[in-house]
Amino acid sequence: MSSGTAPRIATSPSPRPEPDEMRAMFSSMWLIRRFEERAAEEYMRGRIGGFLHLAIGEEAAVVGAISALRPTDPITSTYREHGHALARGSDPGRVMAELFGRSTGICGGRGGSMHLMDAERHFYGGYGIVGGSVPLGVGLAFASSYRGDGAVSLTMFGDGAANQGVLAESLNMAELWRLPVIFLLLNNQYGMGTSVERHSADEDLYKRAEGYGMPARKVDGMDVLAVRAAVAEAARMAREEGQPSMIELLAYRYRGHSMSDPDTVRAADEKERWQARDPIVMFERVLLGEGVMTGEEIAAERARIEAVVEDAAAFAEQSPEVPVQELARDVYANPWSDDPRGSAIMPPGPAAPAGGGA
Amino acid sequence: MSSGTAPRIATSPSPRPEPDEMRAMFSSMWLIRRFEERAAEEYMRGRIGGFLHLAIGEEAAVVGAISALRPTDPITSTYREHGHALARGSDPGRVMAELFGRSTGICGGRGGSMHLMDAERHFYGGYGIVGGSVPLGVGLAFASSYRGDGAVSLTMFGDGAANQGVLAESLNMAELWRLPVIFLLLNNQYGMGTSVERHSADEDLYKRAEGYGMPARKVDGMDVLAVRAAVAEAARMAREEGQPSMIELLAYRYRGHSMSDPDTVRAADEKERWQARDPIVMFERVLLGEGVMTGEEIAAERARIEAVVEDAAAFAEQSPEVPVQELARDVYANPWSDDPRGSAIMPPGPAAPAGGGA
Amino acid sequence: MSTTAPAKGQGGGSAPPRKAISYREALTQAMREEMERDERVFVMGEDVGRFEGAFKVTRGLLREFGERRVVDTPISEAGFVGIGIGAAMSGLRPIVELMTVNFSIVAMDQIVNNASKVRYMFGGQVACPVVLRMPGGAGHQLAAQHSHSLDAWYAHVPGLKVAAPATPYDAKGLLKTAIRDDDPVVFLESEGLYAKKGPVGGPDDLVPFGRAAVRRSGRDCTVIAHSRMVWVALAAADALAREGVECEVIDPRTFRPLDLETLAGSVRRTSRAVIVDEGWPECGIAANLATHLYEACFDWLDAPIARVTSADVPMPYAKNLEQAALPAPADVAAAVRRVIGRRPGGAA
Amino acid sequence: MSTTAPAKGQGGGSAPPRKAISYREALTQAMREEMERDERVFVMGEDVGRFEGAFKVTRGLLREFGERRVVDTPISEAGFVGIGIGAAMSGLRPIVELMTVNFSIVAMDQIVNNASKVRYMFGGQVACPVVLRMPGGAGHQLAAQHSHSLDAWYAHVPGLKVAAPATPYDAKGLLKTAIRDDDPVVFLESEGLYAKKGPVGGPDDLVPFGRAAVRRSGRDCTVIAHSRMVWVALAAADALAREGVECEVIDPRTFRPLDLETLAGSVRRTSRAVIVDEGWPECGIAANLATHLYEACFDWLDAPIARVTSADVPMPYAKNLEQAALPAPADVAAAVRRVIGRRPGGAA
Ligand SMILES: Cc1ncc(C[n+]2csc(CCOP(=O)(O)OP(=O)(O)O)c2C)c(N)n1
Ligand SMILES: Cc1ncc(C[n+]2csc(CCOP(=O)(O)OP(=O)(O)O)c2C)c(N)n1
Ligand SMILES: [Mg+2]
Ligand SMILES: [Mg+2]
Repeated sequence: MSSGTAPRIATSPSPRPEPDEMRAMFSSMWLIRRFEERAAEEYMRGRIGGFLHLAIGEEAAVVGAISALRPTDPITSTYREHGHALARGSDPGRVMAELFGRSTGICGGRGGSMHLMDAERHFYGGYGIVGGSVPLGVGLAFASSYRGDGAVSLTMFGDGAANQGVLAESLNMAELWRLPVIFLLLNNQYGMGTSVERHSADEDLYKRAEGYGMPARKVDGMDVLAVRAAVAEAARMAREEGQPSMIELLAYRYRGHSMSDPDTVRAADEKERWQARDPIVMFERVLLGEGVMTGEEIAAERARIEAVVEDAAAFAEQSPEVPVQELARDVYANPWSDDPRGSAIMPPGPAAPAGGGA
Repeated sequence: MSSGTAPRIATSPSPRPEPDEMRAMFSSMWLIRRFEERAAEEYMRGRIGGFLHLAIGEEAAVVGAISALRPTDPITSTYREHGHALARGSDPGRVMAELFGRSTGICGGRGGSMHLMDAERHFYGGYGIVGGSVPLGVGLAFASSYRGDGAVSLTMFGDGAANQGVLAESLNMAELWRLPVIFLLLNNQYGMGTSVERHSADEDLYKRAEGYGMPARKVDGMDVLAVRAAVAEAARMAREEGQPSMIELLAYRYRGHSMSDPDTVRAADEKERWQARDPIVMFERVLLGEGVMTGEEIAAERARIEAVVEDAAAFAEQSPEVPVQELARDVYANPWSDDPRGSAIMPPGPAAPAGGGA
Repeated sequence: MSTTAPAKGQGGGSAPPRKAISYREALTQAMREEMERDERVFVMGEDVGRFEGAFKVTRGLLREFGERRVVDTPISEAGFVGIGIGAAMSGLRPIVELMTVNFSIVAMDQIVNNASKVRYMFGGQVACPVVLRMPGGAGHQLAAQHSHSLDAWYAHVPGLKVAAPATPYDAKGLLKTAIRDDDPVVFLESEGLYAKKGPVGGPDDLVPFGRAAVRRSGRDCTVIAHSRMVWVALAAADALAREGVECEVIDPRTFRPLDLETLAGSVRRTSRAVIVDEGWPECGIAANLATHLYEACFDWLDAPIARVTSADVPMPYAKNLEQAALPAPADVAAAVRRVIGRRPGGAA
Repeated sequence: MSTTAPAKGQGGGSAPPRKAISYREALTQAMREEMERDERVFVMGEDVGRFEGAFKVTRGLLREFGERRVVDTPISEAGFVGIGIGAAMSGLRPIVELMTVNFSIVAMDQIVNNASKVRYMFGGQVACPVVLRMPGGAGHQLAAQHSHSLDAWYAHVPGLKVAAPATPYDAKGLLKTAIRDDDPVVFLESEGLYAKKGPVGGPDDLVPFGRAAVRRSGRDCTVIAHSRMVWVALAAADALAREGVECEVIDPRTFRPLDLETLAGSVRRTSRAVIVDEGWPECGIAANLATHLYEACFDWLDAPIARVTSADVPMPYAKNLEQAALPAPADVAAAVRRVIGRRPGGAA
């Protein structure tokens, strides 16, 4: 098991972000952690349905990566994406309301935990089919390159997703066409109950990108500054040279695959070993050590975030349900049918408009 | 274009096959060449329908690979597979009859040029969906390993097929489970009208296997002895060590993608350069040079094969059409319906047998 | 007739009544028995081994049969379905678990272009006895990408057999039939039924393909439903019985082959039919069965056949929307009342 | 009414008659005009550039628009369809050519799980204006893996629009509508129609979605057919006209949305219907349209609706088998005679 030995990781010299940025990164990590812990509670209370996949333990990966981008750089993610939306600045209340399935939810209650999107913030969504969102991320890069808008696309996926063929296809086209995209492989060492060495012939997953001539490396996913530096460099290459790349972040999720997984497959000592390198604790030590934040400032920030999460839950709880008459809203841009359950049948009458193209 | 420069090829010391074997290889190559030329004529005459994909120019790849295997080692292939069946010993008359769509055809006229199969000879078929047969070849290896029958599976596909995601998935599982399979990538430098450097980010396609920790190499696909030696070594590794591998054969098809492709994309001088290294001519030189065959023997063998091909065409031409009443035969093992057009509807009466399991 | 009584036509019948087990355990039992019976049978899929399946249907199998016969795969559905097909062509009898029907879509090419066609296109030279197990359906707020019922897609394709059990008895008996079958079988389980309990047959009680089960007898209206919808239909039938309306509830159980005769025979008696299907309405199972019944019972029908299906929308997450999108007993009851020309609550 | 006259309801009509061009060229023209009109429109697919398309539908586009807007892809359908979807979500208007409908199966997850759902599951925040062009159908001895008509599969899925032109006029007009549409459109072309010639509209003659075309008027029987089957139906109608039987031939043109009213209106007049569909019979287009018509015309129908579909088999290679498997004019004529209660050759 790769987690037993010291991970073979290429760490690059990490230029320190500005103190302001470091404080913002800390807030973001802490918000994600507390938001997800609260979501878990709400799930147990039955206020959240469906699957709930927590990324607790992976905050450095998420925040390190997203803080290295411009706010207009598009992101695609997976079903384990609460943190992505929050790191991108989505309103915690609207995210929580989405988990509650309320009309104020960020997707109007239609998506739930697995399908958050914040188009305004160029967060292009969470997706439930493993690997299925990777080519969308490449498509966003294609569009940026087509328009020449200078954006870099970040597409995030797991170690398990690395075994979906569509990733291989995406790597090849991204490199062939030199699209501005970063393939961010979050290797938390398990796809559900299957560890990397039981699902992948070579545990160094980043090597798969090298087969397409694409630069790739492995980075400590528990170290937010290392992640940020790696992604910043990848973004620079993509933006300036049109050079895509893959970054494999080695990390660990503390909880089972989803709330319904009792997590019996993983050994207790393995978990402990990784929790000993908790990304938030490690980053706090850096902040304190470098004098970026004092103990009091950290405590105050934690308290502030506590209130943010509390407010988010209250907002979600008090939000109205989605009106059932809106069941068929947004299936199509210009629906032709008044049937509240949707319908393929075009009603008699004059022809519908052709759509809003140009 | 990779064909302009000398291909970067790892050639291994090729232990010479026995003279008998070399003569058989020559016969096989010549049979394939002449069979396909004849098929092209019959296609122009309208006796063969559908698509007809010729592998003229690729005889060394086909014969070198298949002659290195045991007759019980299973093979899967593509729609460009006439030569595979012939190299495995399928009856040329029945292969030609299949192309003619006759009832004596090797698949009873149901498959045609793209779907030859000879189960008795462990030739598991030609398939029309690019890349789609690769996991079947891995499945045959899985079954061999499950049974412990010592067979090695050869699965053949093109450079274009290397871009289907299912190949990546297959490589990973084959290496992860150490299945006795050889991935034979016949790089004829084009997928239809698209050259390798326009469809693949890295022209050394074999490197993709290395991303999964699988041994892989590139071999001169115009040199039948080099191909045979490489495949023999791959078969040995697979059989003795359960080590799968990939071999990329660099070759060239002389004709357009199929009979309906006027082949206007490729430059004339490129074709000439490759035809100057014709695999049959080169092998003849070896045979003559090493005294394995005399000029007269070669001429006699060519004449014999001429007659074989003539007989095959005559057999096909004289064979009866497939009876139309048999349209729905072989959709299911134990059809429940007498409807000559097939039917999902179970007729009333006692329940059908459960099938022939054990 | 009570809705929990064992259905007619479920095969076997000689065995003494057994204790009720879950649909999930019934499936496990079928696999265990067939693996014991036939060395060629093995199970492969994502997390079927150590994790014992996302829905725990393969519980205990790894312990009993070892890693050779219980194979954990990477998340590579196209690849391992293809491997299963190849292994089947080579003479093994793979049971491939797709974690859900939603993920079978990435393996669709393998299923449709290879599994369903190899026997035919190679002129009968090769068999493909693979079972593709996949749970589907909605109801747990899993939203648009995780809530498919693709029964109609699979039923569309000649060369496949398609089974969809509604009870533990059928789950076991149909799966055993599927495993012994020489053709590729798409075996559609229902996520919503895994915990459902009921009696099951013994090791030799197979449920044949192509034989519908009459789940409830009645003279007023035929209600056709499969998989989880059988229980929705039965709940509606119970409610209607209190109004004096007696429904005959019939479960086709398999779509390839399809026991049209049992369905049509009932409709000829009742002159009225409602079809309940968890899938989408266009080109769905309900439209297909309706067409067959119109053709077979044209002169018998007193009213158009009513279809109760999911809404024509991707499945939403919010619980109230999801419930509104799915067929419920009240929808079925309303449809029955409509076709028999009664108003809600009208006297018998 | 002659079978080659421009159909009713094909939109436009103000432009002077133009010279006949092929269905293939009509498609090329639509793409060229829309690419000129809207910088966001681009074409991608296998061999669409230098090779000008496997069926030469993109002829000349690379020369005119360059590599930025005419993009040759590797043989990676799942990948490049996904890229097209992502680009559409980002505001571009990709026309993705799948070389044939058969290869769309490897991209099915992208089409069904992403294209059809992103607008809905993200609460309307994003559009997905991608056109997925794909020729399908059989008739050229391409055997089991290369002969699919998957119209029913696509029509099953809410969130997609589905168009299937039968004439050069519609090929051009519907494709232009598809390109300007804000939703994902599965655009089903027919390999067998590429060479078919006919008049086409001008740059502003769009054919709206959800409006059927009456291809031929008649009082005795309604024959519904789309894509290549329109011509099979018209041939049958011509033959029947010589017997004094006048068929009304109607082409739905799109399945999402579906102009049921025009179909049902005709059936209410003729009281009889035949549906012709090149796809398989179970859960197919014919079964779906039949069910809609039974529901809409229950009291009008004098006979069960006849369905003429492909045989329930994977497509065979041999020419005689393939022809036997496909709907032919004689099959349609026989079905019409059956539903109007006539015997072959019977007097008017
Ligand atoms: C194509 C597909 N197959 C299977 C699943 C079920 N599934 C959901 S998450 C998951 C594990 C994914 O592992 P990984 O990519 O490592 O991401 P992680 O959950 O560790 O974040 C599986 C198998 C799915 N959603 N999609
Ligand atoms: C999935 C899929 N996409 C597209 C096609 C159409 N097609 C048939 S052959 C071919 C080119 C394949 O190239 P390659 O793999 O190099 O094999 P070659 O024809 O050179 O032998 C294409 C695109 C197909 N059959 N299957
Ligand atoms: Mg993981
Ligand atoms: Mg090639």
